[in-house]
Amino acid sequence: MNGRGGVVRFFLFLSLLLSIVGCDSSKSVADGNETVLRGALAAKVRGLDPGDIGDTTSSSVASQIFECLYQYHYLKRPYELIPQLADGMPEVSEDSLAYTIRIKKGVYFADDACFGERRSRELKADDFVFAWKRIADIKYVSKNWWIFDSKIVGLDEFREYTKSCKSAADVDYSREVEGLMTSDDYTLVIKLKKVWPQITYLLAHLPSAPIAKEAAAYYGRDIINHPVGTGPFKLKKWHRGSYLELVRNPNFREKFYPCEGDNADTADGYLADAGKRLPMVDRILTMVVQEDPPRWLLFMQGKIDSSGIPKDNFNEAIDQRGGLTTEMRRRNIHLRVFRDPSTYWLGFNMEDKILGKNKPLREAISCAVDREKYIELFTNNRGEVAYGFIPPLMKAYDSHIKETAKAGYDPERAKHLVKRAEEIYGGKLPKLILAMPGTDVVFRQRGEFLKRCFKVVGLDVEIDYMDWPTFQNKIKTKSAQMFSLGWIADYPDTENFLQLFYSKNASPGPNNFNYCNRDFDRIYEQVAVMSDSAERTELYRKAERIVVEDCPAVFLLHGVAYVLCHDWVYNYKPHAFGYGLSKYRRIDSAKRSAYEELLRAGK
Amino acid sequence: MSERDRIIRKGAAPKGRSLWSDGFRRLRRRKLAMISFAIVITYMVFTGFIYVTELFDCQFELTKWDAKVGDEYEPPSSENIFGTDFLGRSVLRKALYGVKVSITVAFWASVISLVIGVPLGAAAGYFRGFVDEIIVWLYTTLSSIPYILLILAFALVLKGKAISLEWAGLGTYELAGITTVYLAIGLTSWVGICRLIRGEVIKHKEREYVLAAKSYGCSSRRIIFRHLMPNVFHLIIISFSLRFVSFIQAEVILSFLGLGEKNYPSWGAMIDTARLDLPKGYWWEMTAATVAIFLISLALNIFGDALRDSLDPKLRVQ
Amino acid sequence: MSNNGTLLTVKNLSTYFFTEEGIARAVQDVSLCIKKGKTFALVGESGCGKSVTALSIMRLVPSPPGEIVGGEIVFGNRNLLELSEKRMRGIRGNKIAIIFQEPMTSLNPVYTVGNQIVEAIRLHQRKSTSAAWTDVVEMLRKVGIADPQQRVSEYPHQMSGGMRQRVMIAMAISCRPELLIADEPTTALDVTIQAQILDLLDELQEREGMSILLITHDLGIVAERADDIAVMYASRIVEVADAKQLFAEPLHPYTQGLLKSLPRLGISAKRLQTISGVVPEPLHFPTGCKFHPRCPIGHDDKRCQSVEPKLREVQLGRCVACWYARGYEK
Amino acid sequence: MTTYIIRRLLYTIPIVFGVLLVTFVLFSLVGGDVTDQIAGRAASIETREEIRKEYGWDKPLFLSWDSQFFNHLKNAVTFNFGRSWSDRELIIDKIKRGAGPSLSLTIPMFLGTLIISISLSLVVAFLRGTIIDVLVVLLCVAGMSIPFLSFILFGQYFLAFKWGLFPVFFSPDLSTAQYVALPVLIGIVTGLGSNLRFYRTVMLDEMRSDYVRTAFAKGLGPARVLFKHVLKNAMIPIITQVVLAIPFLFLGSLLLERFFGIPGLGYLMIEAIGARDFQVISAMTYIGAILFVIFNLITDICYSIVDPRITFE
Repeated sequence: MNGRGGVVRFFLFLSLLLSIVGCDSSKSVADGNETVLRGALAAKVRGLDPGDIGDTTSSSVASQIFECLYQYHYLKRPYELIPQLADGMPEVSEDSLAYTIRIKKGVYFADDACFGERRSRELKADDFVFAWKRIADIKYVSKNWWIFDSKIVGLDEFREYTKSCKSAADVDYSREVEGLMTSDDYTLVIKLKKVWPQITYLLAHLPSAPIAKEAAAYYGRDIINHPVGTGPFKLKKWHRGSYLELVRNPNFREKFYPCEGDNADTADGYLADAGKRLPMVDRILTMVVQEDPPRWLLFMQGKIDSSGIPKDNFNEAIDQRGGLTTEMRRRNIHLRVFRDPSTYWLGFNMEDKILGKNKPLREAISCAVDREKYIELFTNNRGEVAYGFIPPLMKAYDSHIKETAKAGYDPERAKHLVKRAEEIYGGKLPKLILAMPGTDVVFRQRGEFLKRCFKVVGLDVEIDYMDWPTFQNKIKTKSAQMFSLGWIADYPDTENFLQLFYSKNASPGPNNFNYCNRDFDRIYEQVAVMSDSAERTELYRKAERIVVEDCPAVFLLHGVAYVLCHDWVYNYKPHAFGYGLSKYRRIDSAKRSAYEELLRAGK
Repeated sequence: MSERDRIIRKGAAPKGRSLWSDGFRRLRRRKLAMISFAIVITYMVFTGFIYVTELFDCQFELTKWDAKVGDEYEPPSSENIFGTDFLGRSVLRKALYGVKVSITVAFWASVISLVIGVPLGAAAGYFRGFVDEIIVWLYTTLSSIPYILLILAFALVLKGKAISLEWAGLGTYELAGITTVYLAIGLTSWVGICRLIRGEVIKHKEREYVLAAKSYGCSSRRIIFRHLMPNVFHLIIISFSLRFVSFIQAEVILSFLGLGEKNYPSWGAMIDTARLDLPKGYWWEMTAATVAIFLISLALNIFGDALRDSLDPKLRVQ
Repeated sequence: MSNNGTLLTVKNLSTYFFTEEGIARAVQDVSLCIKKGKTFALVGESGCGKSVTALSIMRLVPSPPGEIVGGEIVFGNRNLLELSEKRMRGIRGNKIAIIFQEPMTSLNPVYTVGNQIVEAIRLHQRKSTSAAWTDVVEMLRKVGIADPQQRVSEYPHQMSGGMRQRVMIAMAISCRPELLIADEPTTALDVTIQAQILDLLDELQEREGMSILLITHDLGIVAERADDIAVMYASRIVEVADAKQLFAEPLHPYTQGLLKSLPRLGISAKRLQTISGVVPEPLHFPTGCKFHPRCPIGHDDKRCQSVEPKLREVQLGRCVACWYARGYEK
Repeated sequence: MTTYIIRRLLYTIPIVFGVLLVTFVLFSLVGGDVTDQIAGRAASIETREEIRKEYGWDKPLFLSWDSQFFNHLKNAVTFNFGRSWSDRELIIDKIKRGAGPSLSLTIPMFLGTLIISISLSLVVAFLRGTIIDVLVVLLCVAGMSIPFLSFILFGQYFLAFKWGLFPVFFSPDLSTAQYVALPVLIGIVTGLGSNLRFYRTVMLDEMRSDYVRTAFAKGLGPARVLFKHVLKNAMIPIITQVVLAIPFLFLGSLLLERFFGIPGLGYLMIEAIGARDFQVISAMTYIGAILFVIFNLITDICYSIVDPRITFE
């Protein structure tokens, strides 16, 4: 049969047609003169209700919308608390049990439908009381009850009371709590059950942000999608799992860029905008990009303003001496390096039959891990070897801990210790299991590396990879033998680390190691009620030495963060407790366009 | 039936040859199919080889996948054909070891789906009535659930569960990694084979030889296994050679999604790793895994097609 | 042979199938000559190449693997094998039409029969749709379908086999072809219907004055209907004659065998004779005369076993391909 | 016809029941308890009990009017899936939100694959046995043998990273057509192999039918035979393939959406898997199954339109 030409011609036509349909003219979004801050998040935002926020990603967004009583000074180091919604620092009673806090006048919530005709309303002391009672309300099942748990007079009783209520609607919020009173609309009086020096830090912690009753009533459960705060920005659009758009809150009070900072800040240009009214950008566009490679590419294309450096692109950005590569310089990209208040470790479950009673074994494991190599491989040297749990950023950091710690990397000692461990165990050691809180390649590579380290000294360790929920479950039920985890301080007080080793905090509490040491507990109980002093710092160090001696974990590293930002972003000073900082940023749109020009020319 | 078909069939099937010997005679003439078959066999033999070395704890250079053979991220060279990975291990050896995971998963998944699918399909087709309705309901229900969701659901749910085999004197067995994967695939993929067998059995049930067997009083089980099964067996074989590919690919995707083998190299895990390596220009791990999967899939596809063409003249595609 | 009164001449036609198993020589060196208004019968066992010959004339041999490798087909001074595909399409269904063996499957199940016939008419004749539909009804009536008005809008599956064959015939004659090829038109039908269909063909031939190439394996039905007969065996024509002569005096041993296997009225044979052995496959033809393994005369003959006899004219208008055929030595 | 449809609808009831049973057994019984993850750090036993109460996990599993299974049925039938425990958003809202992006990815992908593979398959079926046909078939098989992941990775790396022909990732300022272009292209390329091969087989089966010979014998040209006669007959297997693929369009593409950050249902699934958010997975499974059952019915109705031989008796 001939005549195939017709069919072939027909097909050619069809493919031509398809290719025409396939092309699409692109639209570009007109910007005008408004300035836009563009960022990317590595995880999705779960909800924007401060009372229930438990993850850093959601906090970083919600903190642009909500404010707390106190905040950290943007420029001063070491980190220092200053009033935000409060009018001055709290007045503390003689016995340190009563705090009187005055609240700024003239602070308004952002306009929202929940306020009805009035559109908005002034912030009152009651809004704090409401927010905290809500966290106590068991029907609300907040993740943040740990903040107030057995701390404020009457709040635990309030929680007891809510347990007796049938449903969430039955809870009567007008029920008084003795420790949370308002003497007038602008004064909040807090009474504590026991001395709690860290309270001011927690009053700067996002879950303590005030909530308007109206919003909670109007939106009910849906409040997670409708944040109503007093902050510099308000939510315009939130396409879950994809991007968020925040815009300037027109009701935001007059607030100005700080006029004083560290010595170097003037030279670094962080004080150029001193005294200017905040916020300095009109819009914040935040994308959710969970994969590293595309996020990096978006940054390189100038689509987002600042970015961390993915491990895999580190060499592209940073040269051998730790400075920016010429390519980065050509693109006018700036580098900011700062310490994280973090420590990462491989924890032991001290209640485990094999590990708990076998200190040489724990030490052997600790001695087996090549921290330097680990830091090099998985963080590109963005970390410092850890010997104890207090990160160098903290005031209580003990630079001599290295000398006291005996379980640093030493494979020869490890081999020796393994022998002793076998003697104690009474025979060949069984296979140990290390739980990894993730199943993806990042964790797998770490696991493979660790496995090899252990193999070198003659330890047989199996890596068990699991998703985060399973991992948490294992830890809470004390069924993990060894686990890879870390801690980032919530506030700049070492107490935050110490509580992780307090025996009464054992699982399901934060003491995942189920570590129990009388001496340590005594010190902890002592320091918990002390306010900052040289004596307290010394006790902190002593407590750390006790822990290090017992070796309940392989301390791996303290994080060091590298952040890159484009030259059109001003006032990008790194901050270890960096929430709600977008208001300080300034954007130079002209420079951004110049970068696009540069990219086009480079092609 | 056109004249041409008749000619071809006449030419190909001289009288007195069985379906099988005739099929294999035809198969042998296809060079491509035989090369493919050789590749499939090589993969199988290699899997067996890895198992044997592990059983007897022998060490061969080629199976030492976790040995450091060079620097980190060495590009391919004559020494290391596919370069090295982030710990300086040979990517080639990892890819070779991955054969074991893939073949094991595909093999057990096949066995499980056969063990479930064939008897159910045969019973449904042979007994009809209530039995049929229940079985059809079961597989219609399962096939209504999107396949990938079903596999994922099974894999998720099975992960970390322990199966008690105390009654068999084997103790409890924790489901981990690879076991989860083939159980999930096997438990979800018997539907296709069950449907196929049911249809064929219904068709054959009315044939004379079955009626004859019935007439001289064969038991149902005997009829099913001695008379019906041999007549639909070639369909099972064909279906499986083609399904094997999809099992291998399913394993890759599950591993990639973090539900598969993690303590040993597998192709899915290698691709997952390579996902991060690729933007850095480390293309070899990705390539090695892709080539390994491509080869076996291609071989199985071609071989399966050829097998179908040779054994099932009705389905012949010129 | 004179051109006078000749409609179609096939000369040395060879059609091979190139299969994986080897070359199947389905038609070799076939020549025949169909006269205007006459019926030419091509007879042979199934698989001997009759249908392929018919398809070759229509140039419908499935390609690949089939291919017409040589010869010419002259139709009205034109060699069909040299025509462009487009010109050939103008002839197919228009000047030469064909009816196939399987009426059950030869119609498209998803279109009404009317639709399918209209398609043929509108393709070759400049007619409006409504005129074509009138034609269709007319055609259906002609082929003896009752109630054609209704039937046009029916689907093939709603009709019986005989009806469908009638529809096929209606479709074939809808453009008044000069040659109608009927490829085993009755094989798939009941015996009673067979006769009806064959009678219909006769009747139509008379009325329309067309030639028919009747392809069949059944010598019985050819006897009263054909004017000329060619017998085919294993890809070659082994004997050509007019009908009377052939039945009276078959020259080729194969023809003789065929005739002996026919039941005849008035002759009381105890049992019918059969030809022993089987038809050879196109891929495994024997050497020499292809009939020699089954031939009662030549199966031991060296010449028959090694050299294939050509079709030779042994008497006026009679050609045979056999070394032993009478008159050859003359 | 109406009675047929009603009967078919009734027949779907046991199937839907079966699906619900399977999802319930899988996720509620075997899946395990997720209370701890909801409770957050340092949660007390009371908090966990409260959570169990809130989600109804304290009720009996079966055999009660207020059992978990019965509520599962009730909620599924009314499409009230409750809130996801990982972020307390209404599950139905999540699904509604994801459907748009998923469909904007899967529909062009599906149509593209369909049109290209069907028209190519006609051409190839017509050219069967020629070198072009053999090459196309080999290419198809080769294409089918390359893992999907490799296609995505290499596609993203070369076409987007290296050559900058497409955006690498979803971004809110891009028009849908822009961010969807590359994943659609990759989807089409990967789907082409198996589809083309399937349609080619279907077409070839039809091409060998006797009516095709009849059509040629009428003097019809190949295009007419292919598009009028063959295509309509091939519609039945095509319809089965096509209509039954439609429900899957709603589920999006797990891997493509993950790689290109398209906030569709596939992405939702991946997240739900990572977070063990079984309620989301169960809801998606259920909706997928419902769609599948509905489209199964539509398939049958389509058959009757295409094939006059099929009637609803």
